[in-house]
Amino acid sequence: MTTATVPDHRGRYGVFGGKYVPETIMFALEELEAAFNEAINDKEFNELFQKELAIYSGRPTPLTKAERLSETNGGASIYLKREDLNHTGAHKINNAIGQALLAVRMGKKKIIAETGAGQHGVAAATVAAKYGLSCKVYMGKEDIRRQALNVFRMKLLGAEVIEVTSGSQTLKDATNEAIREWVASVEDTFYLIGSAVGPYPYPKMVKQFQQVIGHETQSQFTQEHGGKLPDAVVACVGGGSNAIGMFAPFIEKDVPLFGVEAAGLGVDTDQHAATLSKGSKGVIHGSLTKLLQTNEGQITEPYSISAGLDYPGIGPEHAYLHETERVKYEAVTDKEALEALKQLCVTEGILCALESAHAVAYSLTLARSMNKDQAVVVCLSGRGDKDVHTLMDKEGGEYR
Amino acid sequence: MTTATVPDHRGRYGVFGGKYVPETIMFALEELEAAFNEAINDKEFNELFQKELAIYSGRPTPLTKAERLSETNGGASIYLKREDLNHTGAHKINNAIGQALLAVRMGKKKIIAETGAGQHGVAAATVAAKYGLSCKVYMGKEDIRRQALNVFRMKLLGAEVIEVTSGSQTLKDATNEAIREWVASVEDTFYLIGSAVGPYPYPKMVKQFQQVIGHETQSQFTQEHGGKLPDAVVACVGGGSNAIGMFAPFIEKDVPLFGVEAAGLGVDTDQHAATLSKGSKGVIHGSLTKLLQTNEGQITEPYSISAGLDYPGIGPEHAYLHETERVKYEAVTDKEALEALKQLCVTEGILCALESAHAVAYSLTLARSMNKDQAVVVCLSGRGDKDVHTLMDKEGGEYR
Amino acid sequence: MNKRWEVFQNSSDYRFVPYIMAGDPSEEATIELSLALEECGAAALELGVPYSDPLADGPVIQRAGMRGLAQKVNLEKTIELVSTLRKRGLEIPVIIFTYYNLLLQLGENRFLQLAEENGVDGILVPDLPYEESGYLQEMCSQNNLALISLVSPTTREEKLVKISSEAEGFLYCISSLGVTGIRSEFRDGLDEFLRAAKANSHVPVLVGFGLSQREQIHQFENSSDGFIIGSAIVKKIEELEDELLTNREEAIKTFKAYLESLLPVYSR
Amino acid sequence: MNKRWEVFQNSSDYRFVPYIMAGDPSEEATIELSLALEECGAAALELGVPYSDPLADGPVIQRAGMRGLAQKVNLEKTIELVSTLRKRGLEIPVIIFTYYNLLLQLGENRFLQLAEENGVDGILVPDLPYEESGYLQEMCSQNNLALISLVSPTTREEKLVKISSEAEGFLYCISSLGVTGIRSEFRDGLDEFLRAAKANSHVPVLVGFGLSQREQIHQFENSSDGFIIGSAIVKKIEELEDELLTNREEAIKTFKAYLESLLPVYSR
Ligand SMILES: Cc1ncc(COP(=O)(O)O)c(C=O)c1O
Ligand SMILES: Cc1ncc(COP(=O)(O)O)c(C=O)c1O
Repeated sequence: MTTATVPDHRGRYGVFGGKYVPETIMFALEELEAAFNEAINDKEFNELFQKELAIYSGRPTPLTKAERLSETNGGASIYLKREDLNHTGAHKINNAIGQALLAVRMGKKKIIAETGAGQHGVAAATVAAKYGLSCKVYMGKEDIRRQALNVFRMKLLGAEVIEVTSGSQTLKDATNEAIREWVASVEDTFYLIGSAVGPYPYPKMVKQFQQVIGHETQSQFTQEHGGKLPDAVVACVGGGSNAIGMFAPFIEKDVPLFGVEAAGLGVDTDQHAATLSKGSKGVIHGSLTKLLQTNEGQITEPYSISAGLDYPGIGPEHAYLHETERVKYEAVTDKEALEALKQLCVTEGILCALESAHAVAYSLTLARSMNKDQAVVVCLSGRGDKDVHTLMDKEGGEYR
Repeated sequence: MTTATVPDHRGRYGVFGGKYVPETIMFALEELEAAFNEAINDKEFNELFQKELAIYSGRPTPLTKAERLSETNGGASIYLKREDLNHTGAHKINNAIGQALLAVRMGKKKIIAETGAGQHGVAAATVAAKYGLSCKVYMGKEDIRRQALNVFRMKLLGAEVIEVTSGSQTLKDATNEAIREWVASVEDTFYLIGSAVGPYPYPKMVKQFQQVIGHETQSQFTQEHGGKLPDAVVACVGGGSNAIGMFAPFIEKDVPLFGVEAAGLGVDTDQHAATLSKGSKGVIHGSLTKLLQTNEGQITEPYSISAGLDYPGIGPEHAYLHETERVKYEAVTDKEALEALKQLCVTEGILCALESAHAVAYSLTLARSMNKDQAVVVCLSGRGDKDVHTLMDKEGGEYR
Repeated sequence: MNKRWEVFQNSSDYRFVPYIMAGDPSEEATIELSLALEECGAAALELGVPYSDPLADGPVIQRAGMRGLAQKVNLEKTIELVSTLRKRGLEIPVIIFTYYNLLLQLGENRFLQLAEENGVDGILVPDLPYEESGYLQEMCSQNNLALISLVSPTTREEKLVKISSEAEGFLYCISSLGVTGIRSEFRDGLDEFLRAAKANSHVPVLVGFGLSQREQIHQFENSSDGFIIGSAIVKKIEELEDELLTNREEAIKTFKAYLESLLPVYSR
Repeated sequence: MNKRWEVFQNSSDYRFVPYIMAGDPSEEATIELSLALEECGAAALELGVPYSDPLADGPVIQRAGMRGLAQKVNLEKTIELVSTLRKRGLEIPVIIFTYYNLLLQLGENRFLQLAEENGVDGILVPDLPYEESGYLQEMCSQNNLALISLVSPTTREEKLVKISSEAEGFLYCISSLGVTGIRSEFRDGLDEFLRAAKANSHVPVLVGFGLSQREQIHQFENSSDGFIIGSAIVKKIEELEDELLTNREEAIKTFKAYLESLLPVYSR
């Protein structure tokens, strides 16, 4: 297929990617790239990473056949890759462990991170505690208000949570602010980005640390199916880290891949986060990609019920996979995601993250269009405990 | 050692245990005992149970060496058995899966369960959803108020949560009420008890389904240490299920075992849940054991910051292990548990359940009294996400 | 067997055995209510002991227990109340209905001693099934106290035969699954179960749990030797709570009128 | 190279280059402020374009951007503003300071065309580092527009030499790590870095980021050819916001007085 040669030496996925950052941090990206390349070619580093994933985060995560969900829904069998069972409750920790180990290897003592809903912030604070690093997490004032529990968790873990009052006071502004801080403290600070976004080498690095999802899935699935690959693989796409990690081993293979964006109130409204479906080419947070913006180039505030998909950009490799049509990107509304979340609850006893529910929702549609002897694998990127408040607000009286 | 012969054929652990229940449900206990004995001697059932633990709950859970915690604290190395990484966030699911599979095997279509903080309620609702059973969870009115999030989770999972307004409206009353309901619907209903308590065969059954904790620990530890066993094993004790599961393979071996009860505000106040340290022999929920009561035999309301340890009784096998002095039972206060929880957070990036924090707290004391080349294993029975509200309330302004 | 049990067992009446809670709503009320019940035809009396965790009881008796607890009535006081009842002329057998934990804390020996001293005739422990009752059974036999056995429609045949044939005082047949309380329907196959119990029992076979109306009582009169009414009576006492505390004479009159409306003529 | 750049580069003054935000607090104010800056000795002008996500800017310029956005000023309007400035007599080079995304959306070709039509002399894209600037660099060269390059104390030696020697218009030396803003201290080793830049540059070497006081400016006068002041001036404009909208003449007077207090005598 088409992706064997991306990213190129300039960090480009086709036209996408690159390093659109102030000159001040260019040296840090180079330093990072060098350290990263060295690390992933070092057997010891890889073994350490794998060991930490196993004994700290509990990997491998299982691949659970959703028997009752599949039956209820009809069509293909649905398998769930259980990233929700990771330590801290989502795939985010894979990447956080990888980057933190790299930071330690580079001799950095401080990490900074951005967070929206707080999931990556918690993951970053977690690895900072574990590896004895100081940690500052940038978070929009508005998100701090909405996610008080995660803010408290980060503080418990010893992180400093820095309120961002610029712009729309949400994730994109927190990211801007984290980059600003990085520019100011670049000499001794490691910026731990939480998704497959940002300037090169971040998208590549995050993919590297998340591809364990796909590799485990492949070996678990083929083992159960006598070497056969799944008939479709589905993942939700915020910045794109769980999806790219899940897709990684399948991109070069003949497996249909589906990325699911948040359609919010509908892609035809202005309340959505469907970056690929509705966005256009542009630069955000150091990378040329697709994003939601006005036609003048002002970045617009996305909307989704799920805080982790509520990002106006997307990782550059996804923009590339979209353009080359290797991956199909679909959009799922709040309502469809909520329905899927509830159906998964009552048929499988699994309360998934609202982000993941988008992938589940699309997998139901997909499975219905497929045969009984086929199989769809969905990346269940996280657990839904963090979303119970949101669900309670949504459901209002119904559940109370 | 001393326990090879317990329980006897009447379900006795020394004098403890037995079946102190209304005649109406005696036949159900017999039916259950027969089905249980048949099941655990059936290879297929055991394989199914092991498979579900693996592919649904994500077992084996890792044994994480707490390097920075051990270093900070001094003395022996501390290892954490990561039950917090189970599906739904605690060891409770092991037992819930086991009992639900048994219910299915017995052809029961309905399960009932009691819950305090809601952890077992969520586990029961989870397995009910997964195996297509209806589920009623009995919960004290007071606990429903305190644990609104878990109540909502149970409802999302399709369970009916029944408010118990009798007595002190907490766990013990919810248990009374569940038993009453069981008496009324005994012919088609399976009572899924959440801890190693209740009439025989429950204590034995819960131990059977929880002993995976200890067996995994033993094999993980010995593998890492060339066959050597740990120098001490520590677990918190509410009803006693995680502890008995953890202790199971070590009871017959020369390994010091420590059960940790909740001392609440102090064992010398009247605000604690230190059943073994301060209780006396009596019958509660169908079993002769130790419990907190007035000298006339009225059961008293226990207190602990951790809802899962806040139970006036304890499993009969623990009463026996206490009496025979095979296990040492210690009590840890709210304050000590909170301190340990925070220390674990900042040194290891792990937010554990308040229940588990009691075990961690005692393991710190223990480790300090031991040598650097020794090792203490602690059962980290659950994760602390559920406790963030409690912690926020406790810490007040400090973290906000 | 003592004299009071002899009278009870030799009676040819369809026996009425009421249950009330000691101390509900006061000790004095309990005395008057007990005497009223005897007057209205009670063949024996079950006297409940207030308990924090009455897991065999429904809401009505749970509330009665709370009221008894508020009066600080415990097992010892309940037993002593029997002595007062005797002094006040009560002649029917009195059975102490207590959860096992209360008995354990008082101590079985002490209980037996107190029971003897105070004129108690039997004991019923709802959470002490046949399997666990061996020791207490023996102690009771030695002390001439009837340990009342219960059988339920879910009791296995073989066990039913055993319990029935060993029963003392009377055999308590649980007429419906569930806890104590008022019910409007009973299980099918109940008659059969009662007949099997009767066939094996040397003592009167009484049916209980959920009876609240005269028609329900009639239902069992061919298959049993009597009936037990708890919740319905306790509920009436609850209704009369205030009056029982302030104007007891009037309250007792109302109570008796209620009993007359409830009970079949032959058992008065 | 155009005439305006020639004058700029041939000047022997220690060059003062101010940064202001287009449309802050109004387009008319921007014009008057620009003219005032020229009058007070500005050797060139950086005109910022309001942007939703200015990740190289500190809070002061972020707020200015919000004000500009509120005025619906965009890249195209900013360029057109230069034409007005020219008509009103502004003679110094004007550099459009824009984030890359705005340029991308307008289109590089369209930008170049508009720049030419409206008398723009240069462009500075803070998030387009040397490595990504090849195409734009070439287009600018072909269109006689200076793409202003930045170097930072963290720029590698080799790259510093390359950028310095290729620089057009002027070379922007970042005097401190971090985003734009007002600072009270600068890094050690800054002089050395500036001297290395100067040694390789064919165009004036200016120092910027964080300057806000006359003493700070003096600090660099031996090692550079001029200085850039942004946040300090923008902050003054923020203070004068209301007056600039209601009593512009007075506001401009105050602004000039501020500039005189700020600037060294030789650059006025
Ligand atoms: C559970 C979960 N899934 C998915 C996402 C989306 O991120 P990404 O697209 O990088 O996987 C998030 C982000 O917070 C998340 O928390
Ligand atoms: C996390 C956790 N640990 C421990 C306990 C105590 O129960 P047990 O003693 O049965 O393990 C509970 C009970 O809810 C719990 O949730």
